[in-house]
Amino acid sequence: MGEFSGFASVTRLIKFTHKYGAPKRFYLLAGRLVPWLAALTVILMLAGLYLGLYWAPPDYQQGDAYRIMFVHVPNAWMSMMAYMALAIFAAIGYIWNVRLADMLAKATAPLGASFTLTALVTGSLWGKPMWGTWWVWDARLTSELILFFLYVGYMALQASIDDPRRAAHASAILAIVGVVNIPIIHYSVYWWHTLHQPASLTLTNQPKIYMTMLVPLIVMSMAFMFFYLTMLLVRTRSEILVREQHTDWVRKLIKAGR
Amino acid sequence: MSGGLFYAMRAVFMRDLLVFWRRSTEVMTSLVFFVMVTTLFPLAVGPERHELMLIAPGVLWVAALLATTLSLNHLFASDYQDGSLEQLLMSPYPLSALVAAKIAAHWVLTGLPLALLSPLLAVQLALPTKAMGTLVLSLLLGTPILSLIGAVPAALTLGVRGGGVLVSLLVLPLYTPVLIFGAEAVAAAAGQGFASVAHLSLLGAFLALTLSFAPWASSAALRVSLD
Amino acid sequence: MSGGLFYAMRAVFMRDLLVFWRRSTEVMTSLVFFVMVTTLFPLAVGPERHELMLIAPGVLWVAALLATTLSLNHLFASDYQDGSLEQLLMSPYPLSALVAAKIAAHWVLTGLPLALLSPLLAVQLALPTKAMGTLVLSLLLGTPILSLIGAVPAALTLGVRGGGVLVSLLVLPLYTPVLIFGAEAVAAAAGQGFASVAHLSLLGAFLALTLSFAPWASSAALRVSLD
Amino acid sequence: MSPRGLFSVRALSCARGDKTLFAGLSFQLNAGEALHVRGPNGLGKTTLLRALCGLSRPIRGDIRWRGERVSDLAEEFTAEVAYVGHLNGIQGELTVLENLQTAARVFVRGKERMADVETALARVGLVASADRPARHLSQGQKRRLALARLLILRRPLWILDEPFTALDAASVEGLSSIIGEHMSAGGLALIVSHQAFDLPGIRDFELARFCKART
Amino acid sequence: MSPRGLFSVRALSCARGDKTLFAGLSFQLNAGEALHVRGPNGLGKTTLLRALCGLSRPIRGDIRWRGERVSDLAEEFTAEVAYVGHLNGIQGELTVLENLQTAARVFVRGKERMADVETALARVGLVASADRPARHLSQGQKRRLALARLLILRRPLWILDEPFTALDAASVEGLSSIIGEHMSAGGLALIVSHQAFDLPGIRDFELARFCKART
Ligand code: HEM
Ligand SMILES: Nc1ncnc2c1ncn2[C@@H]1O[C@H](COP(=O)(O)OP(=O)(O)OP(=O)(O)O)[C@@H](O)[C@H]1O
Ligand SMILES: Nc1ncnc2c1ncn2[C@@H]1O[C@H](COP(=O)(O)OP(=O)(O)OP(=O)(O)O)[C@@H](O)[C@H]1O
Ligand SMILES: [Mg+2]
Ligand SMILES: [Mg+2]
Repeated sequence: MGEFSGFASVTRLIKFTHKYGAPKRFYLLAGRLVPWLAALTVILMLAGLYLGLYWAPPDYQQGDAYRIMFVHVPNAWMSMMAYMALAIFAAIGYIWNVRLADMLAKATAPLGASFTLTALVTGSLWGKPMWGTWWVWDARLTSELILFFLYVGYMALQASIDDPRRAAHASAILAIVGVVNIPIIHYSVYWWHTLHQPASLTLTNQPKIYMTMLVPLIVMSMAFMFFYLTMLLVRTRSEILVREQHTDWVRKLIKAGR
Repeated sequence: MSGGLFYAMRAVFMRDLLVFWRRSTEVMTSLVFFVMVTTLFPLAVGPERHELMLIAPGVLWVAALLATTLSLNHLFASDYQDGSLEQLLMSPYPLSALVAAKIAAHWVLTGLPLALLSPLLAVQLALPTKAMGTLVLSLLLGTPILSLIGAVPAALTLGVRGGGVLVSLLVLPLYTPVLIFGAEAVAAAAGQGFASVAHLSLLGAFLALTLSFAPWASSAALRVSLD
Repeated sequence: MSGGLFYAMRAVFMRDLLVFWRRSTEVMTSLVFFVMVTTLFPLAVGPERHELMLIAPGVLWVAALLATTLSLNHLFASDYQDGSLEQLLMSPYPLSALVAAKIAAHWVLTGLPLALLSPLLAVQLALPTKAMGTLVLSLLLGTPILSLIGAVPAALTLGVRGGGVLVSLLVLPLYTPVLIFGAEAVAAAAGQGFASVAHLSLLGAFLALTLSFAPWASSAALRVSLD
Repeated sequence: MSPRGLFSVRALSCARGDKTLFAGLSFQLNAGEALHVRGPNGLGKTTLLRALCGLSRPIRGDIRWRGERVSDLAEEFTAEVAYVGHLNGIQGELTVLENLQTAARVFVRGKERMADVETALARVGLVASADRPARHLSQGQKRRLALARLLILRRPLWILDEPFTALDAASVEGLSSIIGEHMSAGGLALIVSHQAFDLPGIRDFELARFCKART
Repeated sequence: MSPRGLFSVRALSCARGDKTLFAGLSFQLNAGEALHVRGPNGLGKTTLLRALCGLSRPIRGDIRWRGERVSDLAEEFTAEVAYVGHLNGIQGELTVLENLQTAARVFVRGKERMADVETALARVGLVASADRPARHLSQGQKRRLALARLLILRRPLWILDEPFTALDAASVEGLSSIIGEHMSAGGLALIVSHQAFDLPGIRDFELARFCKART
């Protein structure tokens, strides 16, 4: 009962934000935000790179190889956060039939996928000097790979349905089911083979991170976070234009030549 | 009333059994596919018993998983094409219940026989006898999960051309835990590790979970695909 | 006249490419399936590099084979359902030629990309780098055979409900030789055996053979299943 | 139970893809009434019917059954509707008889009415082929089988999309009289058909009135 | 080239499953003539048409085109026939235009006639939807697309199975006049239809005369 009224109030909230988060409104608002976010991203990125590549000293055992961490780790983190965002957007879009949320979800998917891919690539680039091989079936690596497949599946489904609403709802269901499974997948992979001999190599035995590594890492993470936000808004805006192309406010916009 | 529901579920269940049975090949083929994959491996990998034994649990489970994945297309597809699915949506009973019945029928015709046949193939792959029990048990617990989870992508890809392959793309990541737990359980029982009980109980828990959400999710998916 | 034939063949070829392309996922998915099967194995067999290396050639080839088998359903099935196959039979040109064009399109969209992607997965399976060349070559020779041979059962099982699985059932025995030659070639190159040239040339010969009879056989099969 | 059903639609609008097909569509249907929905190809008739029986979600508008919102009634409503679309919804593997029996079991609530199956078969003239697999039926026979379901379901509201397709002259007659009986028993019917058929007391309903842009 | 085609069928009998549908069926068709094949559902009309255009093999009987056995002519004959069956033979993924272009390339021998595609589209009133994927078409629009093929193929012998299904009144008119022109250009046509349509100079052909047992 209590939770039901909770649901009801959530519904009320969503409907409210929905009314004010109407595509047109969002489009204009986002249009104003994008430049600032973009600027912030660039600044953080440059700062992070400076700190990471010059300010931070070489590692006593890895030399400079470790610096790829400043790209790898933030991307790895973002890959997971992006999926949560994707699932939340999708759920809102499906349950409360909010079109804006659908678009946000659709816009998130490729971003998350690229974060994941970057984490995979940089990771294996790092793996070569560290472990002498591109790939090992370590738990973390494996779960990241599967996460990538989930993203690909989501996008494939989106792409293969052309009625936008149906595409949104179908892929939303997939994303939600995926969320139910992600923790299970995650832990299954972590328990995997741990009952007997430990997986050949793990990431856990690293030198504890020093300040000189931590600071650039945090800055870079912020940078990628803002990169995500920027791209999210940009992609959503274009998606809005595509979906609303027949509405007259978009027509006006196009006539205005912007 | 709920008696009526049960009655309808049974009707759907029986109907699917009958239909699949008439598609005489249907039942057998998914099985035969299982058999073939497991037989292809010795051919491809080479006959060294030791190697085989190492990979036996894995091969058996992957084969089971692929066989189920393939058969998923037949869960809803033909009903969708001939329009009987759109009729099912018009039934006076909660769709998820009827879908559950369909899934049950699917499992009885694919997962179950597969689990029962597995020991024969295990012998081919030189799996130690002591692991047989665990193999069958793990498949009995695991294959229903495969059918349940698989129902969701199967429903989502209806009417989507090229759905056949798309299903496998969507479903295989979700299958990972089942694969890992299952194969691990068998491997453990085969004496490459500790007790397999842990893995089996994990499978059981997972089955309970999927039982609770899969029918609901796939009926929602059906409504979307038929919109 | 024969110019007209070539023209028609090109038209069929382009049309299929276009259709499959429009089913945007179609191309990718068969690939991703390949990727995932190769991923499933380490999950099931366990991460030990040594074990993996031993089974790598077998796994890669079995995966390629299964990916092709899956995609076979799409070779004729949808054309059959919507009646455009019926129309193709009414074209003024020899059916086998047009079918050959369809098969070519199928290969370009499934086998080819699969062969080109394979090295990436080989890395995952710890296949020695020196074997990469042979792997790609063997797949380039082998996958067209798979598409060609596969076309026959794909045509035969049209209209047979539950054909999807039946196809794989019929086709896998025919695939065995390809599988063995291919896997052996790679294994040999990986240094566990003799020179891989022998196997590759066998594959080549086999390809020539199938090229000569498969289109004819599958067009005959089409006529039968449309009667 | 003779349905005292009252079916009312107000300000309904539907879209396919990104195009709005019709908007502000309204009508009322009382017990024993029927509408013949008309309009050229591609106007949105099928879309309308699917929206009315809850198979697809309209953009806006409210559809009421016995005064209550259909969306609130959910299964309560579907239990009152019988829909025959472009597709026949026949299981080719099952025999004609089995097809109808399954329908009776799955779709008829409470104690089933197997008796109806026999009568329905007789009514659509498929008794002779009762035990043949449905996929061996001819186009028109398939259609008849699909229509036989109407007699079994005993639903007050019939929604029929091109029911006369592939039917021979005699069957067209037969079907119209079946619908007629349904109406005089207080049933409601919405029929889309390009083909002419005579059914006393059916109202024409031009969909075109509610579409601005034509495809 | 105006076809002086003479199409003659003698002592034809066909079966489905194990049941003989009709036997000893014979007729002749000369340039500019058309037959309206009639008969109740399940009599064997579709079977007959499929046999005539070589899609299924009859039990016995000989079918001659310009005096030569069809079986001997093989592709020579199929190059003269245009068949539109219960199925539309449309590629849902391709746009309406692409569907027709492919048809032109694959089915029209020698130098193609892309010009026809435009006119055909206009003729069946699908110009507006030329660039939409065919699977988005409504039932009737799909049927029209299937029929547009007739205008592109330019084959002397038309074999049409229920061509009027799902067509609205206007399109039915249109199609009948198209067939009329085909005939006056010396073309032949075999039409199965339960639906009435007026086409001057078409002969009725009661299939029932050649069937002993009725289904
Ligand atoms: C393809 C190879 C790799 C993949 C897919 C991968 C994946 C990941 C993922 C998913 C995370 C986030 C973990 C979490 O926050 O829960 C992560 C973090 C991290 N990875 Fe990798 N990794 C790879 C290779 C490497 C290598 C070779 C190293 C260096 C030895 C490395 C060092 C780290 C570090 C230091 C972190 C942050 C520590 C933490 O978050 O706990 N990774 N990686
Ligand atoms: N999936 C789809 N996506 C986009 N548009 C569609 C889709 N399905 C149908 N349409 C369009 O919606 C319109 C209405 O289709 P609908 O099937 O309702 O027409 P209809 O009135 O039933 O026509 P007919 O009399 O031929 O059956 C058509 O113009 C069609 O092109
Ligand atoms: N595959 C089959 N096996 C056995 N019998 C069949 C098969 N297909 C059709 N029949 C039977 O053959 C008879 C003729 O079928 P056909 O489709 O030619 O009838 P039709 O005259 O076209 O009927 P309609 O007017 O309904 O299209 C029917 O009685 C049908 O039941
Ligand atoms: Mg319609
Ligand atoms: Mg017919």
